[in-house]
Amino acid sequence: MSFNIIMFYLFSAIILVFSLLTITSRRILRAAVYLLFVLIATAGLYFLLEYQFMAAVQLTLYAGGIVVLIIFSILLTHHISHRFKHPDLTKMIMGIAVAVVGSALTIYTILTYPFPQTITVTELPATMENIGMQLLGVEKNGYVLPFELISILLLAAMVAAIIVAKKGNDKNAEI
Amino acid sequence: MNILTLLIVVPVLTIIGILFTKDMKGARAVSAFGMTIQLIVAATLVFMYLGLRKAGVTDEMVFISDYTWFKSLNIHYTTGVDGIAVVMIALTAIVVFAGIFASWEVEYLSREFFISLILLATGVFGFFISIDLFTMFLFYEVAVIPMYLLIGVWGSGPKESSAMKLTLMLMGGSALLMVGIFGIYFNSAPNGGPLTFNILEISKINIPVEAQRFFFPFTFIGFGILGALFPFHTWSPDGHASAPTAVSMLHAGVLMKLGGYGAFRVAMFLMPEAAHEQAWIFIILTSISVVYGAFGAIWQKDLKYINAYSSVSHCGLVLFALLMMNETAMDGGIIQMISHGLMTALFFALIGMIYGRTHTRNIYEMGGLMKVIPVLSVVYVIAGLASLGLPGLSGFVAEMTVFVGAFQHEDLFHRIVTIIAASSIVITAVYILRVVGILLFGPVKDPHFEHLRDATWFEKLSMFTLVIAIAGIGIAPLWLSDTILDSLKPIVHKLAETNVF
Amino acid sequence: MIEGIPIQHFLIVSTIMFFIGIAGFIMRRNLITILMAIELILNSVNINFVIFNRYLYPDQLQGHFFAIFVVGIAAAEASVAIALIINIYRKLKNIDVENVNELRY
Amino acid sequence: MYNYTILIPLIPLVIFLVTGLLGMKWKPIISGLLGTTGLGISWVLSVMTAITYFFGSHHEGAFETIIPFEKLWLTFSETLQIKMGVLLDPISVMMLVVVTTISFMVHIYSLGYMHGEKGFQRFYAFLSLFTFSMLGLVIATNIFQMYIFWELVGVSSFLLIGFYYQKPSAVAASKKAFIVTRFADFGFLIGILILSFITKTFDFAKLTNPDGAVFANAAGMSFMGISVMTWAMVLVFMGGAGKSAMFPLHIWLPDAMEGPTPVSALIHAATMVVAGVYLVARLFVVYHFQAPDALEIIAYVGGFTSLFAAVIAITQHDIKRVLAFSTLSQLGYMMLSLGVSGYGGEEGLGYMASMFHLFTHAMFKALLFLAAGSIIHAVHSNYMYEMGGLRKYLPITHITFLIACLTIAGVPPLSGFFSKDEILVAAFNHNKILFGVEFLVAGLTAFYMFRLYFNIFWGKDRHYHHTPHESPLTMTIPLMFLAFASIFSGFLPFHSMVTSDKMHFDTHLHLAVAVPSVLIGLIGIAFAWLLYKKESKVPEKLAKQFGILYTATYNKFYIDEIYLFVTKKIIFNYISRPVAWFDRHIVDAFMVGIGTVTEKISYRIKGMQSGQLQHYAFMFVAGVLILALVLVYYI
Repeated sequence: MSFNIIMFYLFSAIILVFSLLTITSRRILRAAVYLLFVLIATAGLYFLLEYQFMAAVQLTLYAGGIVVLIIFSILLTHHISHRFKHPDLTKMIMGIAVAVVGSALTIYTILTYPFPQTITVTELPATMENIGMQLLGVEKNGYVLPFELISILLLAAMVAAIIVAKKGNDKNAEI
Repeated sequence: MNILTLLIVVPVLTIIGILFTKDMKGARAVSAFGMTIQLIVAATLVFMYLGLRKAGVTDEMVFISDYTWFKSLNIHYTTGVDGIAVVMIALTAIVVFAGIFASWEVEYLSREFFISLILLATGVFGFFISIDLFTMFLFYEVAVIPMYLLIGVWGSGPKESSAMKLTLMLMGGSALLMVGIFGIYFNSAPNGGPLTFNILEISKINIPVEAQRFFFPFTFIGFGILGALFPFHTWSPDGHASAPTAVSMLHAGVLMKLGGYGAFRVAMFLMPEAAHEQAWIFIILTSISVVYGAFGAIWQKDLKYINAYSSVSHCGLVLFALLMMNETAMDGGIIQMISHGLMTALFFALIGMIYGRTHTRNIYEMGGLMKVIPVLSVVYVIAGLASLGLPGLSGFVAEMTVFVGAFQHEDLFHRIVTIIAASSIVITAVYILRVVGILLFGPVKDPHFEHLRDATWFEKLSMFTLVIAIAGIGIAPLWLSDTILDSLKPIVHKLAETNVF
Repeated sequence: MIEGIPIQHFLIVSTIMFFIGIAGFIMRRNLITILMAIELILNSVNINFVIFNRYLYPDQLQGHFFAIFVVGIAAAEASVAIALIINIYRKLKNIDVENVNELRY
Repeated sequence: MYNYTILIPLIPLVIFLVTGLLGMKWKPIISGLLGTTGLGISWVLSVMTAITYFFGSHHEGAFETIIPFEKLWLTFSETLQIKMGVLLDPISVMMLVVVTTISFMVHIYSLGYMHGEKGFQRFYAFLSLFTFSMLGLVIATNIFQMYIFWELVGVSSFLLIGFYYQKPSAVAASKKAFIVTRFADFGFLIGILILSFITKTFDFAKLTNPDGAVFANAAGMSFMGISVMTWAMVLVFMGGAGKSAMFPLHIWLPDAMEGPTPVSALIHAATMVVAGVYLVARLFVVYHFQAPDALEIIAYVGGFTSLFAAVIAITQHDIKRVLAFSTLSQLGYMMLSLGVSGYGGEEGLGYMASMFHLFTHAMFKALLFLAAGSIIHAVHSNYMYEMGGLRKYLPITHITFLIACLTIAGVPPLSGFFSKDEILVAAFNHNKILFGVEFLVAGLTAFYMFRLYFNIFWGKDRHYHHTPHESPLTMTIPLMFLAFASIFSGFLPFHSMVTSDKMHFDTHLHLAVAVPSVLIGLIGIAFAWLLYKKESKVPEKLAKQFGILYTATYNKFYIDEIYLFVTKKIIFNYISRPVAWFDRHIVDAFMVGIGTVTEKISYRIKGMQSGQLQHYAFMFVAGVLILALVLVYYI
């Protein structure tokens, strides 16, 4: 059993356990931290798959950016010591039922689907050069257009977030 | 410009003219002027048509014009008329003309009223001149939609709910109809080639029988709802009871005829095999309509309800006759449409006038009106006599043609239902005379009625136009019947050659 | 590609993660927890993108790029969502999803 | 040469239109005079026609059927067409004379009788309308034309009965008359339809051809075990029975007396009510050759009606009602006579007798009614117990009334004797039971007529509001003319004019029948004389003796009540009301229900749009899963 395999199962276990903890924890700050673990473990998986760039993005953006954002918002809206009530029974049943049925169905499908055993194409390593050429390329396999779109989306999201989150202006306040 | 297109242009111009008026007086003057022109155009059309036929033109449709207005789906604005459409147009022009004068004193939002009324009439004219199914359907909707406003805004009693009921039921009919029309369209080229909405072209090919079986009921019931086919007639009593005078006139007089006209022009003409196969179901339904409507009318207290049920009975006879599918009976059915159109319009006009004076439509609250408003009463009696089929008035000609025609059918079933339907002439007499007896004869019940004003000039104009038309058909029915028979030949021929029974 | 680990195992992990996210979304009341559930879902989808790329189409980097885009979109989504949550908090003084039901009927 | 005959109906039509449209603007009397003059012209033309037809250009053999005028009115199909035309044959020419004569007399009479009434113009307009319709009916060339005018006489009768439209009883009577006859006409119509289905023609010329070629189709056709021709002809007779008020469709006629008396004389005694008889006579060939069973039915219906009506007539007090029942009885005679008739020569005696009686009856019954009108005019009452001793005040009326009574009682040599005698002979030859009935009715007739006569003109002098005085000349001249006609019309040679095969045949007095029938008439008169000449208690005692029977008879055997029960209770309450209810609460409720259910459902399911984000999410994911199951695994 190689190290890689052990690592994979370790990361998988972390992902699954902390995912569960994320949605079951009654203390929200802890939930956020569990989420962080999940995301880091995912990044670990990416490392195992030799997608270092992807893993780095995962770590910086997700684990670094988003989780921090979430923690900020938690701090803005909650007391640290706040504990949630138990969720509704009906909702719990609904959620668990959907999750169980859905995962059963999907896993059954995955297990019965005949994935190809051997892939005979030449591998394209996810080096920074390749990524850079393709992400900003305009020829075949070039992704500059989605890249630009995403940038516009991010801009729009930023503007929207500011507008939504800032306090109503004076005129509205009077009303 | 094609004379048929003129029939649409004149009302549209009238509507535009009304937009420039300021008050009731202007609006009604413009409407009256426009509809007089329309009447003249319609009369010209009748004479031109008769002239063409006399000159030996044997085309199925004349005055054909054709503009493509939606090329990719092959939708055309195609106009053309045969004798049946011509007489229906003449009927419409007369009823609309009378309707304008019957609503001479609508004060509330009168401009809008006249605009809606004439818009409705435009739809009806458009329907009759179209031979493209899509355009026909379009005009049908143009005719039905203003009805909602006319009843909902200018009606009386529970007007909103009546308007809603009427419009929803008719829209339900439209929905069925649309299925039917598209069914025809998509089967209009069974051997390949472009699909078409043109009735004449479709009539030349045979729609596959399976498609006919499926789409015939949709189309027939779709039109049947408008033609007050039992059990889809219940919009009629409520709708008529709430509608203002002119709207009742137009609706019962003309709009319900779209149902009968469409039922045979579209449903039966284009899908003859299915018509033969399924006729018996509808014959049973229509004979129920005929008798049931008449019995229903006996018990009513409200003048408009009586008339609405009577319309159910008479319109049932129209569909009944058409379903008999022989020349004479169909001829009778069409004469019945015209006759019923005229006399029911007259009835509703009179009811409106009487209501305007007595402020009640309950027959038990009135009585002895013959003494106080003799002109209205005499015309009411004439309308009643026409309705119960007195010779010399139009109802007789229509009913007799229907019964004689239907009874010539080889099948015993058809003859027996004819007898059942014919029994309505007795029941009709009962309810008409009951109303006449209670309403017009006897002593004057309410002292307030002693000083009612008799008919004014515009009311007289409205009534006498209709009375003259009714008596004209009743006394000299030959030209009308011949015109219709002439145009029925190709239809009956097509129906006969596909009769597999 | 990890020798000895078949694609199915990855997929099963991501599936379970996905449905845990779904369950969290449906069960939890707090909007921020819901947001975190969404992050879980997105993350599991990301794994799928990468896995398919790596195992089935290693000659290209499509899955890789899409995973990157998803991360970008997730960031945008999170920022807008948090802005909304803060706004809701100002209005309602709490962030229970059950109270956000103005758009009903 | 008979082209002018078209004017006979057209003149009244024109007068109707002119008076109806413009009459209100004139002085009333102008309408009256116009109508009378017009009818006078029509009368002269009719008499001219009759004289030329029967006596001009004398010919051997059968009278021809002449159609001087015919115009297409409406086309049903190639073979079925309605034509409007004039058909002259012996019965139609005879009827022309009858109708115009009576109508003319009534026109003159009404000038006096209706003088000063409100609606004088209307009255004359309706009279003209009626005359036009009746003439159109008489000269019809085809059965459909007959039906058309049949309906028109129905409606003019309706209008005239309801002339006093503010009187509820008159309105009710007119309604009843119209609806009952309408019901009968429904049968007539079906009969016509069956005939047209079999023969593909409406023309009398083809229908009444004795060779019966057009009925070839009918052979072997039957419905419910009865041959289709019998059905057709019975149904046609139903129409005739309605107009001629045969039992059980007779109920409208007594009530129809609510109309002005001249109208009763014209329509409900002399002309319209014989239309049924005329119809049967017109189609006699068809009846005789194609549907002898139907003819049998006619005979029995006629016989029963005559007896039934005569019995009721004995007990009535309203003089017009007595006359109405008498009319019923006499119409029964005519129907019976047709029913027992054969075809051709001596065999066709019943046919001839029926037409003969129709003619004489028209004269004397019109006379009776007009005289009754004169009496009512003088006394202002319809009831005979409010009359008595009037012979002093109304000499002309008295004499003419007496003549009419003697005529109807069959006293020789007045006209009634001849015609009734022929009928009795025909019945005697054919059916002894019916003969017995008729013989009895002859006695009853004499009795109730003289009961009437003695009650009115003899007996105690009543106290009148003002002294009765003889009517003006406009009223008495028609009386005298009709009395004259009643006396002498019996000598007309009907056996060589109006016969079943249009051929002359010889008749002679059958003393074996004539003598007893005269005797029973005289016995009836004698009884009446005994009972009613002087005021006496005997009639009341007799009435008491008969008890229930008398009450039942007085109430016309409760036929009216039965009808009322059927119409009011059954049709109104048990058919119409449920239908109206059904329509409101089932059919309409179903249609409204579709709307209501839609609304209810949407009200219920709008809860699903709860605003709860997590519910939506659940639905969404569950939906995706279900779709996945369905689409991927075809569950």
